Amino acid sequence: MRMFGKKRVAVVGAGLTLFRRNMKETGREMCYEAAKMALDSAGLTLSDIDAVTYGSAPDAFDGIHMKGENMTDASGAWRKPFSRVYTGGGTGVFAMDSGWWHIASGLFDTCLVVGEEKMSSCYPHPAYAFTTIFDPIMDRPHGTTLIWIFSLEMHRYMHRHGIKKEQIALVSVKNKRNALDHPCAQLGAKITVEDVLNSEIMCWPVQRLDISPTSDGAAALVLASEDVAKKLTDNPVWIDGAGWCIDSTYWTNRDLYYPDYVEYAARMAYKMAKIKNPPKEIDVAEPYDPFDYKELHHMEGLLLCKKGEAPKLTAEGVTQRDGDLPINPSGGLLGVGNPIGAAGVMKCCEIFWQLRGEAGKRQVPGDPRTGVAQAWGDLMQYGSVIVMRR
Amino acid sequence: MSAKIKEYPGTEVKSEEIKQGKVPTIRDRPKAKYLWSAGVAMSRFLNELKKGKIIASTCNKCGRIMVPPRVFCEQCFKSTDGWTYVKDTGTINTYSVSFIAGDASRIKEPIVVAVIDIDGASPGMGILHTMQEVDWKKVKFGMKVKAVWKPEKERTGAITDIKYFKPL
Amino acid sequence: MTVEKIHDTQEIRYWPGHMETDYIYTLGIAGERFFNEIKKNGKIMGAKCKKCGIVYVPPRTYCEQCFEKLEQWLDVGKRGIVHTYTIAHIDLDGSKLRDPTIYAMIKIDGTNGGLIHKIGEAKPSNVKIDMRVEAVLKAKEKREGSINDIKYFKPVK
Amino acid sequence: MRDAAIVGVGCTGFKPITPEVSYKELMFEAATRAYEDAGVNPRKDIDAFVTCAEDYWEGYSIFDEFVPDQLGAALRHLFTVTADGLIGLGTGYMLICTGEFDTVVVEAHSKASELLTYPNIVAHAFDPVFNRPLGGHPYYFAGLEMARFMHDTRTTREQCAQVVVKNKKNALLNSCAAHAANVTVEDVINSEPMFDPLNRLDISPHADGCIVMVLASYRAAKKLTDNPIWIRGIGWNSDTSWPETRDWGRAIYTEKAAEMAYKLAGIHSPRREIAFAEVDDEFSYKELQHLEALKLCGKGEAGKLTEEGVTGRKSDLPVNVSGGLLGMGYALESSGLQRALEVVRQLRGEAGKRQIPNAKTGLAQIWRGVPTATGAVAILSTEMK
Repeated sequence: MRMFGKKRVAVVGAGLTLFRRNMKETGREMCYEAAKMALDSAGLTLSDIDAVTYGSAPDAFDGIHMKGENMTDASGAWRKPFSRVYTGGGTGVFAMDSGWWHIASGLFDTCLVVGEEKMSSCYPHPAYAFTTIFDPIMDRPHGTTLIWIFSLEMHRYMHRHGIKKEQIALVSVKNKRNALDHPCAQLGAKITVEDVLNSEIMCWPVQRLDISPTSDGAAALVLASEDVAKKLTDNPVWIDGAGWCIDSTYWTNRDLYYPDYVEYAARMAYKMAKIKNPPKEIDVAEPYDPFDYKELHHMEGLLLCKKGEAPKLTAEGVTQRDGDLPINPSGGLLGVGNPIGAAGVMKCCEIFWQLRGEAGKRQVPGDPRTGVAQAWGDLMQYGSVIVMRR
Repeated sequence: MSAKIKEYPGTEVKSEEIKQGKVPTIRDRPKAKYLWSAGVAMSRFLNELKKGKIIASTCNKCGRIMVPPRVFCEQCFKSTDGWTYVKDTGTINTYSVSFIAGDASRIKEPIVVAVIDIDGASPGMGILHTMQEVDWKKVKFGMKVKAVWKPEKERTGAITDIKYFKPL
Repeated sequence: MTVEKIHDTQEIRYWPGHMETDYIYTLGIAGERFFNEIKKNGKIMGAKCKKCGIVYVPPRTYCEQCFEKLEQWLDVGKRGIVHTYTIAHIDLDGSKLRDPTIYAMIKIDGTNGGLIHKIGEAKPSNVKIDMRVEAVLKAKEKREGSINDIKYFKPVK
Repeated sequence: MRDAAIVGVGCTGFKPITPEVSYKELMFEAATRAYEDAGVNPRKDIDAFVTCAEDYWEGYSIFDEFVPDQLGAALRHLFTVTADGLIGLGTGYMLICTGEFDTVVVEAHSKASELLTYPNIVAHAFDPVFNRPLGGHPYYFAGLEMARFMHDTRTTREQCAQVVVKNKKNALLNSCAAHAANVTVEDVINSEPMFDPLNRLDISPHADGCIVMVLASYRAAKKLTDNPIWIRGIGWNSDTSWPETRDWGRAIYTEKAAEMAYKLAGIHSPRREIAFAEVDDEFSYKELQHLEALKLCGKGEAGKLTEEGVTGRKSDLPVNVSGGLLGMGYALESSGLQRALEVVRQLRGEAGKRQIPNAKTGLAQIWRGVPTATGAVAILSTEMK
């Protein structure tokens, strides 16, 4: 019997551009800036990189068919193995899952992970790109929009657990305030629950301040095998668990109140990382929060609390940066912005910086050792999870 | 590192600068047209809608009655076994009220959007549709609703052959 | 028992759709400067990597080979050679072009890059690989900051 | 050690159009066949699923939403790569090498017939700032490449045409092929000029179809089958995305991908160690360019070898015995799995009249088409290292 030699995978560098509504840089130029920063911070040059994996959501944002092929060299893949993974909103964190297997397979010693999105190219509004994510026969004829389906999910979640909008709004308040400390943030702000409740109704129960903005931006990470990482740094951060899961396309046949797919993805990652009691063992988490209710939904899916319990923890301050279980200390998508493929990578960058004690003003207290990042995508259907440890 | 980095790259431009042409840009609109085959399951479904009926497919193994129909049972991973008509009434599983259109612009009259679990199909088998003939503030979870069909002559074999659902 | 396949062509249904919307692309940091130089000064610029010595045309912000930031810009002139060319008889919509278009990859002198463009003022039968060509720009007032500010490349001695 | 094998394949066959089924139903058929072939139940026995798709090929944004159910992957560990199926195979290979997955499914399909504006969609892949505004049919890129390749290697027009003759004829013995035909060199050269020196018959016509493959680790493969086809080496590579700094005569992405695959497979003398090859021939000259990039012959030799019949079905180095893309039909992201499928069929001895006797190791290679510079190579074998 031949033996498999699974390699331990480390994160050794991270890079990030500003997240803004419109950037002058092309997608290529943004990829380069993030990748270059990640390489520099790892103390590596391009020639040290064996492979590149790139994450980006639909081509209909950037407005380039086969978008990945346009970004190869800008992501550092000149004459290198390059691949693009694609799981809708789940893409960002999933790109890191992809980076993980590139190295864990033993095929490569170093891998650049680049996430990029230039949503502003889609005119007059990036929301247009979302009108073609639906089944053409069942859903598109109604003029279905992204906010429709998420408001349906939010409402179902509220209904099943008897959750009030005030409880959910707290997430937006927290994340936008956290983002004031993030140098790349697009929408850091001091707002109140009333501000959220009084903001324009988009699709009840979703209001303007429940939603993250559309953004341009890029983020990158450098991953390395154990041997390489130990030569580079005394304090690598390890990827101890990777997980992903997709649920059925037939979203109107599922009960939307709970994200099973996130739980399955989390269980996969926790099993790999040998985590048995997530709330106890995880010190900091960056669940996906394109809408405020999604942070709560995902905390439950990540098994950080019981079903329906996340609003209570939020109200008690547990999820604040100085709480027992800091959630989205970066400011999340609600505060930092949501260039989709890049947003998930940004979350991984945040966990990396938090575990290294390098998050500056955003640093959560208590010397965190284990962190989780998670993203979500498709038709309320995809979960991607990564577990990092110092 | 985050704490050590002084400047993050990126050049912000304002939407107005783009609109006013102060930032040079190139415009394009792809010509990307498709004609999909609806396939075995959805061709039948559409042809039945034209007749004013909703058809489901069934799996003998798990016993599920599935709407929209499909030729495979995704739970059992096998071919589905037959067809059966379901009712054009149902229950509101979840709903929302939209004040904006696809391009994010505001619309005058809000649209009530709902996932409606169809009577006669397995529990939780819903479809997406809209509601009318009801004040949006009075829509409730669990409300019983019924399809309002277009007149037979106007039907084309589309999900919009059902104009909307109304309270029963 | 399984659901029967379609065996009557009249039962087949098709469903139309599209993925069309408008796009506004920024030219980018390097692109904006590049097209501005053509538009305002009639110059084709390149960017040189101080580490590898590679001169990129079109200029970009980074060296694809070593990832150095490219900061040194230079006027590379308007002349080059035909690296390869093709005569297109078919238009985008599949129709036959009455006047075939000559496309070429033109290597700009003294650089490692060039431009993909059209050849003008030449019969298709006279175009050859390694032929010397020069960019012909539109009149200054007609330039709008795009690759089409260059009308085409024409043969020169 | 890294050992992974293909233990099941399923294919719908390739046809110019498939109006009777939706893409979901097409995938369901290929998946059902593959699982039957491998003897697995996807709901219980498969650890991960990889699908390969691009949004604009499908007419959907975020197309990966629409793939799990028909593969038996609902609430399972599935993801999508926007890549050719052969890169999907490489991805599955990596997953197995991590030791966390024993069985992985790889899927790719084409419903090219449903694209009403194919050239416009390809043009949408061009860089929007530097290349797209020039306009024109995007295949002029292939004309540019062909001209430079012929110039650099002194390959003749007739030699390129010979590829078309050979591949379309080979396809006559392949019931999965959509575009088999008996044509002559004259037919090709006299067919409508498109992008000189490229004529209409030099271009692979499209086809619809789906291929699903089941991959297994060493221990799983031994349990599942008596004739595993081992993935001895696999590689993929991208040259620069900027056409302005590419080498227009060479397929460097294939040279590099082959380097990676040969290194993994421990192959030092490709021509001697590889019995037959299935290479990308989306345009006739591409087969020749790729054979040279794969080091299956020297630079400038591919045309001559083809003319002499060395790449013929019953000859020394059979190339595209399946009919290639010219004969089977260019099938978007399933084009690479089409190549790999033929290698599997040959190595298993299931190729019927086109069977190559005693072949133990074969090569599959693909390119992602205009305007990309990305390709992949896989070395498959009946023998482990």
